[in-house]
Amino acid sequence: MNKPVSSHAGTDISTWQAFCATLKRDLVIALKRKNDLLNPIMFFLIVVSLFPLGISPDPVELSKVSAGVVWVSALLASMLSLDNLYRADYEDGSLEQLLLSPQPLYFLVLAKNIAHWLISGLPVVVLSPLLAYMLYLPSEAYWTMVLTLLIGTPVLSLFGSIGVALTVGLGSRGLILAVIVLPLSTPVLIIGAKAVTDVMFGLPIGNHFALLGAILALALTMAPLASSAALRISVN
Amino acid sequence: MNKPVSSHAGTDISTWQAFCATLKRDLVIALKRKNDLLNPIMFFLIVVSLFPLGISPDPVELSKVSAGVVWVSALLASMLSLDNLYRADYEDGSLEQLLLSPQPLYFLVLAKNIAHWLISGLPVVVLSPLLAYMLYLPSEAYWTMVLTLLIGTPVLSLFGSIGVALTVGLGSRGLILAVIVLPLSTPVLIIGAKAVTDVMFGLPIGNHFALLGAILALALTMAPLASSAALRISVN
Amino acid sequence: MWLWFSKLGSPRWFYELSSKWLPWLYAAMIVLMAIGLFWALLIVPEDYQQGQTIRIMYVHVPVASISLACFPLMAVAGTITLVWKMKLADMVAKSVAPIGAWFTGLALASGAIWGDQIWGTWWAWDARLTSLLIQFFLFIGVIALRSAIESQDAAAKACAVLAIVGAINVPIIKYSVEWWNTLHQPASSFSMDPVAPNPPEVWVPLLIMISAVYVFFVIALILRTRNEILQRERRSQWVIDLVSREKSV
Amino acid sequence: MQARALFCERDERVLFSGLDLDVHAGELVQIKGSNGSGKTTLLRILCGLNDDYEGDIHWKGEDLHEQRENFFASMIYIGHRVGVNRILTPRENLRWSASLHAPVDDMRIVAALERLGLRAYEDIPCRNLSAGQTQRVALSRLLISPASLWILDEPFTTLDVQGVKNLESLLSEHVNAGGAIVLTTHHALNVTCPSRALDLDTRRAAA
Amino acid sequence: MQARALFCERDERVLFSGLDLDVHAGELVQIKGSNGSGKTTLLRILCGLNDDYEGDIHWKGEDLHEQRENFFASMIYIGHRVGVNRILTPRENLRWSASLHAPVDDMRIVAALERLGLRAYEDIPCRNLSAGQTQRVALSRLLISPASLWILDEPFTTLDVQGVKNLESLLSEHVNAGGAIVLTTHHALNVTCPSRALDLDTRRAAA
Ligand code: HEM
Ligand SMILES: Nc1ncnc2c1ncn2[C@@H]1O[C@H](COP(=O)(O)OP(=O)(O)OP(=O)(O)O)[C@@H](O)[C@H]1O
Ligand SMILES: Nc1ncnc2c1ncn2[C@@H]1O[C@H](COP(=O)(O)OP(=O)(O)OP(=O)(O)O)[C@@H](O)[C@H]1O
Ligand SMILES: [Mg+2]
Ligand SMILES: [Mg+2]
Repeated sequence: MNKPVSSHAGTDISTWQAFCATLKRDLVIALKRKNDLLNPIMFFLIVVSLFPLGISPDPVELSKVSAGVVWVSALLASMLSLDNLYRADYEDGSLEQLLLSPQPLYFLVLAKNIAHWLISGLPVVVLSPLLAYMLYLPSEAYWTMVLTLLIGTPVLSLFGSIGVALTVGLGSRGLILAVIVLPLSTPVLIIGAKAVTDVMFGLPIGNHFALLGAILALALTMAPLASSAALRISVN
Repeated sequence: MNKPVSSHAGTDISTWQAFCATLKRDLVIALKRKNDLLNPIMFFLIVVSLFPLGISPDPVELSKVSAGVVWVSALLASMLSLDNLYRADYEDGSLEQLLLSPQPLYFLVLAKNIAHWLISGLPVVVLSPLLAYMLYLPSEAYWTMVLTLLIGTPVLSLFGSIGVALTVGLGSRGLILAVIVLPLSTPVLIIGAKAVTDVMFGLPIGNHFALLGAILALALTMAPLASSAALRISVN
Repeated sequence: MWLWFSKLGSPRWFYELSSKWLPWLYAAMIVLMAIGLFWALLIVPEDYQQGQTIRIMYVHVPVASISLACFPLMAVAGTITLVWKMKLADMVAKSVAPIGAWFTGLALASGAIWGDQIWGTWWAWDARLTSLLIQFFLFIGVIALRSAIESQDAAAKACAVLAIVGAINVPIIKYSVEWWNTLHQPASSFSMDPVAPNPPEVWVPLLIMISAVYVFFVIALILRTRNEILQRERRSQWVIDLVSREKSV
Repeated sequence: MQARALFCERDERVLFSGLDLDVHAGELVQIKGSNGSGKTTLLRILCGLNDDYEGDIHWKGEDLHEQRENFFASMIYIGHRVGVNRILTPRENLRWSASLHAPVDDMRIVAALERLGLRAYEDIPCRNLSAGQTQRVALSRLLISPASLWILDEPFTTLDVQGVKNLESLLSEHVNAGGAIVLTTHHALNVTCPSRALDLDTRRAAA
Repeated sequence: MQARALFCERDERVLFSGLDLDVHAGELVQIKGSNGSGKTTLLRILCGLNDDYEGDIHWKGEDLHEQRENFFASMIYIGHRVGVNRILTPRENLRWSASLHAPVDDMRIVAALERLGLRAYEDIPCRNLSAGQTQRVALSRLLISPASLWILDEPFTTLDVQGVKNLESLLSEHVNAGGAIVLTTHHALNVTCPSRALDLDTRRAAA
C-alpha cells in the first residue's frame, strides 16, 4: 500500500490510481453479487433460446436468422445490464462523491464503462459460439461473429452509458433507457449482423470491420465525455 | 368523499375500497410520468424493428419469423416494464405500508398487477397489428395474434410480478428478474406464437386458446398469492 | 457581432421581432400555398406511370426534407444551450422536437400512402424508410426525456446532450442503413429517383410547395417558441404588461 | 401488547435475548440504545415485518400470527423509510395510506397536513419537498389513522425545532387519549404523558 | 470561500436572495433554518453540485467554476445520501473514497473507523449495518481526507449520544487545526471552536 500522498488534483499518477480504484471497485461489487456475473449470460442464453420456441425449430430457417438473433440478443443483454451502471451509486450518494472528485471525470466514467463491459459484454462474446451452434449458424461464420461482437459490445456499453447517465435521476427506468439507447445502437447492430451474414455468403468483410473499428474509436473518445456531462446534469 | 369509517379489517367494502385506491394510485403515478405510458409501446416498436435490421429486410424471410418476433418482443416489453412494479414502493417504504395493511394482500397485489397490465400490456396488444403489418404477417393471422396477446400478456404481468417480488430487495435487478421470469413465461410464448403460426397454415387453434385461457385462470388465482408471499419475504 | 448575439438571446427581443415578422410570413405562406397547391393538384399533368398519385409527391417531398432538417437544428440549438447557456436556444430546441416528430411522422405516413399506391405495400425495410423510422424513434426519445425530467434547467441540458449525440449518430445510422439494404432491395422499384428527369412543369410547383411548407414550418416553430417564451417569462414585467395590454384591447 | 423471551441474532451477533416487553394502552415506551444495538430490528419484529426471531408476541392476549389482520388494523408503523411516494403529492399519498386502513375524507387529510405545518404544500409532488417536509408527510399519517398503537423508528430525524415540539405534543395527546406508542430516538424526549424507557445497551451489559 | 449575492428559487418560491456568506479557515459556520428553508440547497450550491442559482462563488479569491478541480481537491461533502455502497464493506468503501482524492494506506482507514466506533465492523457488508453505523462509515471519510473545507448536511442524524459527542470533538479538532466547516443541523451544537450561525429563517423574515 502506498503512503498517503498530498493530493495534487489531476496529476497523472493520482488519476491513474483513481481510475484503477474505480475499476476495481466496480468489479469487486459485481463479484460479490455473483448474480451480476451470471445474469448477462443467462439472459443472453434465455433470449436466444426463446427464438427457436417462438419461430420454428427448423435448422434451415434458424440458420438464416441466427446471426441476427444472436446480435439482437447481445444488444438487449447489454442494455438490460446497463441499469446497474450508475443507479446504485446514484441512490446511495456515491455518484455525488464521484462527481466531486478532483480527478478528470472522463477517466472515472471510462473505468466504470470498462468494468461494465468486462462484466456484461465479455461473457456474452465468450458464450456466443455456443449459441451460434444451437442456432445452426454455419461454422465458417463463427469467428466473424465473435470478432464483431468483441468490437461491437464495447460500443454498446459506451453508448448505453450516455443513456443511463441521462436517465439515472428519473423515477422510472428500464424503458426510457431503451427508447434512448436502442436507436443509437442500430448502426452497430446492422454492421455486425451484416458482417456475419456476408461471411456466410462468402462476401468480403474487411469494410465492415473497418467501420466497426471507427465507431469504436469514436465511442471511446466521445461517449465518456457525453456521459460525464449527462451525470453532472442528472445529479444537479 | 365518504365519511371516516372505523376500520373493520377485511370487510368486503373496505377491501374493495383499498383495491380501487391502490389501482387508482398506480394509474395516477403512471399518468403523472407520461413516459410510463409511452415507453412500453416505444420499446415494443423499437425492438420489433431491430429484427429486420439484424435479420434481413426480405418480406418472405420476415413473414416466416413475424409471429415469433412479435411475441418475443411483447414478452420483453412486458418484462422490462415490470421493474417499476414494486421497486419504487420498496425504496420509499410504501411496500412496508402495503404489507402492514389489514386488507387481504391478494387483492392489493392484484390491483397493482392489473394497473401494470393496463399500462404496459394493453398498449402492446393494441399496437401489435401495425407491427405485424411491418413484419409482413399474413393478414388472416392478425386476429389470432391480437387475441393470443390479449390473453397472454396478463399472464406475463402476473407471472412477472412473482419474479419482481422475489428480487425487489436485491441490489441488482433487471437481469436476475429476466432469468427468473423468462423461463416461467415460455409456455405462454410457445402456445401464443404457435397459435399464430398454425393459423397461417390453416390449422385449427381452438386447443391453443383453451390452454391459454386455462393458464390465465391459474395465474389469476395463484400468482398474486405467490407474489404476496414473495413480498413478505423480500421485505423481511 | 457579440451584441447582436446576446440580443438574440433575449427572449423579449425575439418575441417583439417575431411579432413583426409573423404577418409577412403568414402572407408568404398563403400565397405560396395557394399557387403551389393549385398548380400541383390541378395543372400538373398525370404521370404516365403513377397516374394521379404523383400528386402525393407535393406533400411528401417537402415534409420529408424538413423532417431531415429538424435534428441538426435541434443539435445546434442544444450546443448553444450548453456552451453559451442561452435560454432562447433551449426554447427553440424544445419547440422543434415535437414539430420534428410530427413532420417525420407525416413523411412516414405520406410515404406509406404513396407506397401503398405504387409499390403495393405500406411499408418496406428500405434504407431511406428505415433510417427515417429510427430518426423518428430518436425524436420520441428526446421528447420522452424532456417530459421525464422535471427541472427545466436539467431537462434543457440533458436534451441538448442527447440531441448532439443523436446528431452525430443520424448520419452514421443513415449511412449504415443505406449500405445495409442495397444487397437485398431491387434498386429500381424502390429508388426515389431525383426529380431531374422530370420536366419543369413537375419540379417548379414542387419547389414552390417546398418553400411553402418551409415557411409553414418556420411559422410553427416561431409560434411554439413564442408560447414557450410567454410561459417561462410569465412573471417578468414585460410579459405582465403585454398581457394587460392585450386584455384591455 | 406483550412480547416474551424475544431472542434475535444477526450475523451471529446476539442483539437481545430473553427480552420481555409489555406495552399498555396509555403508555409511551422509548427504546434506547447506541447505534447498532438493535432498536430498528426490535421494532420491525414487533410490527410483524421481521420474522427472524425466537419468542412469542401477543396482542390483546392472543398470538400475533393468528390475528395479523386485527393487529394491522390497529397498528401503524413509520420506519427509516417513510413510505412517501416521490411522484405523488402529499394529499394523494395520504389518501392512499388511509384507504389501506379505512378511507377518510379530504377535510381530515388537509387538517392533518396543516397540523404538521405543510399548509400550501398539499399539491406539490413529494420529490420537491425537503427531507424534513417528507418526514412530516409521513407523520401526518398518524393523524388520519384509527390505529391505537404507534410504532415509530426515529420519527424526529430531520425535523426542525418547531417540528420536534409539534410531534412531541402529538405523541402526548395520543397517549393521554388512551393510545400506546413504541418509539426509538436518540434525542431527549420531552412529553407530558406516562412514558418509560427500555435501554438495550444496559440490558446487554447486565446480561 | 466567499459567496456573493446568491439567489435561488425552487418552484417559484424564492429560497434566498442576496445571500452573502464568507467562510474562513479556522471557523465553523452552522446553517440554521426550519424544514424546507433551503439549507440542503445552499450546501449543494456551495459544493458545486447544484447549478440552478444566480450569484458568484469564489474560492481563494477566484471564481469557483474556473478551478473546479482545485476546489474539489480540498473540499469534502457528505449529504443526506451518504455515499456508502451497501454491498462493499466499510474498509472497501473508504478505500475507494480515498482514492478519488488521494489514496491512503490501510492503517489510516482502520484508525478512522476505530475512531468512529466501528471497530470489528470493518469487513461486514454495509447493508448489514444499522442506520447510525452507516452514517459513521460516511463520517470516517472526514478523517482520511486531506480536505480543509468540510461541507456536512445534517451529519448528526441517527447518531447516538456517544456518536454525537464524538463527532462534535472531531469538528472542533478540525477547525482548531485551521480547517473550515459548513454544516446544517437542527440540534444545539456544542463545539469548542470558533463558530457562527446563519439562520435562513430570520434572514428571510428580515428581507
Ligand atoms: C413510408 C414511406 C416513405 C418514407 C419514410 C420516405 C422518406 C423520404 C425521405 C426521408 C426523403 C428525403 C427528402 C429529402 O432528401 O429532402 C424522401 C424523398 C422522396 N421520396 Fe420518399 N419516402 C417514402 C415513400 C416514398 C414513395 C412511395 C415514393 C414514390 C415513389 C417516394 C418518393 C420520393 C421522392 C421522389 C423523393 C424526392 C427525392 C429527392 O429529392 O432526393 N417516397 N422520401
Ligand atoms: N428538486 C426540487 N425541485 C424543486 N423544489 C425543491 C426540490 N428540492 C427541494 N425543493 C424545495 O426547496 C425548498 C428547500 O429545500 P431544502 O432541501 O434545501 O430544505 P432544507 O432546508 O434542507 O430542509 P430540511 O431541514 O427539511 O432538510 C423546499 O421548500 C423544497 O420544497
Ligand atoms: N439486514 C441485516 N442483516 C444482518 N445484520 C443486520 C441487518 N440489519 C442490521 N443488522 C445488524 O443488526 C444490528 C442492529 O441493527 P439495527 O438497525 O436494529 O440497529 P439500531 O439500534 O436501529 O441502530 P441505529 O440507531 O443506528 O438505527 C446491527 O449491528 C447491524 O449490524
Ligand atoms: Mg435504526
Ligand atoms: Mg435538508
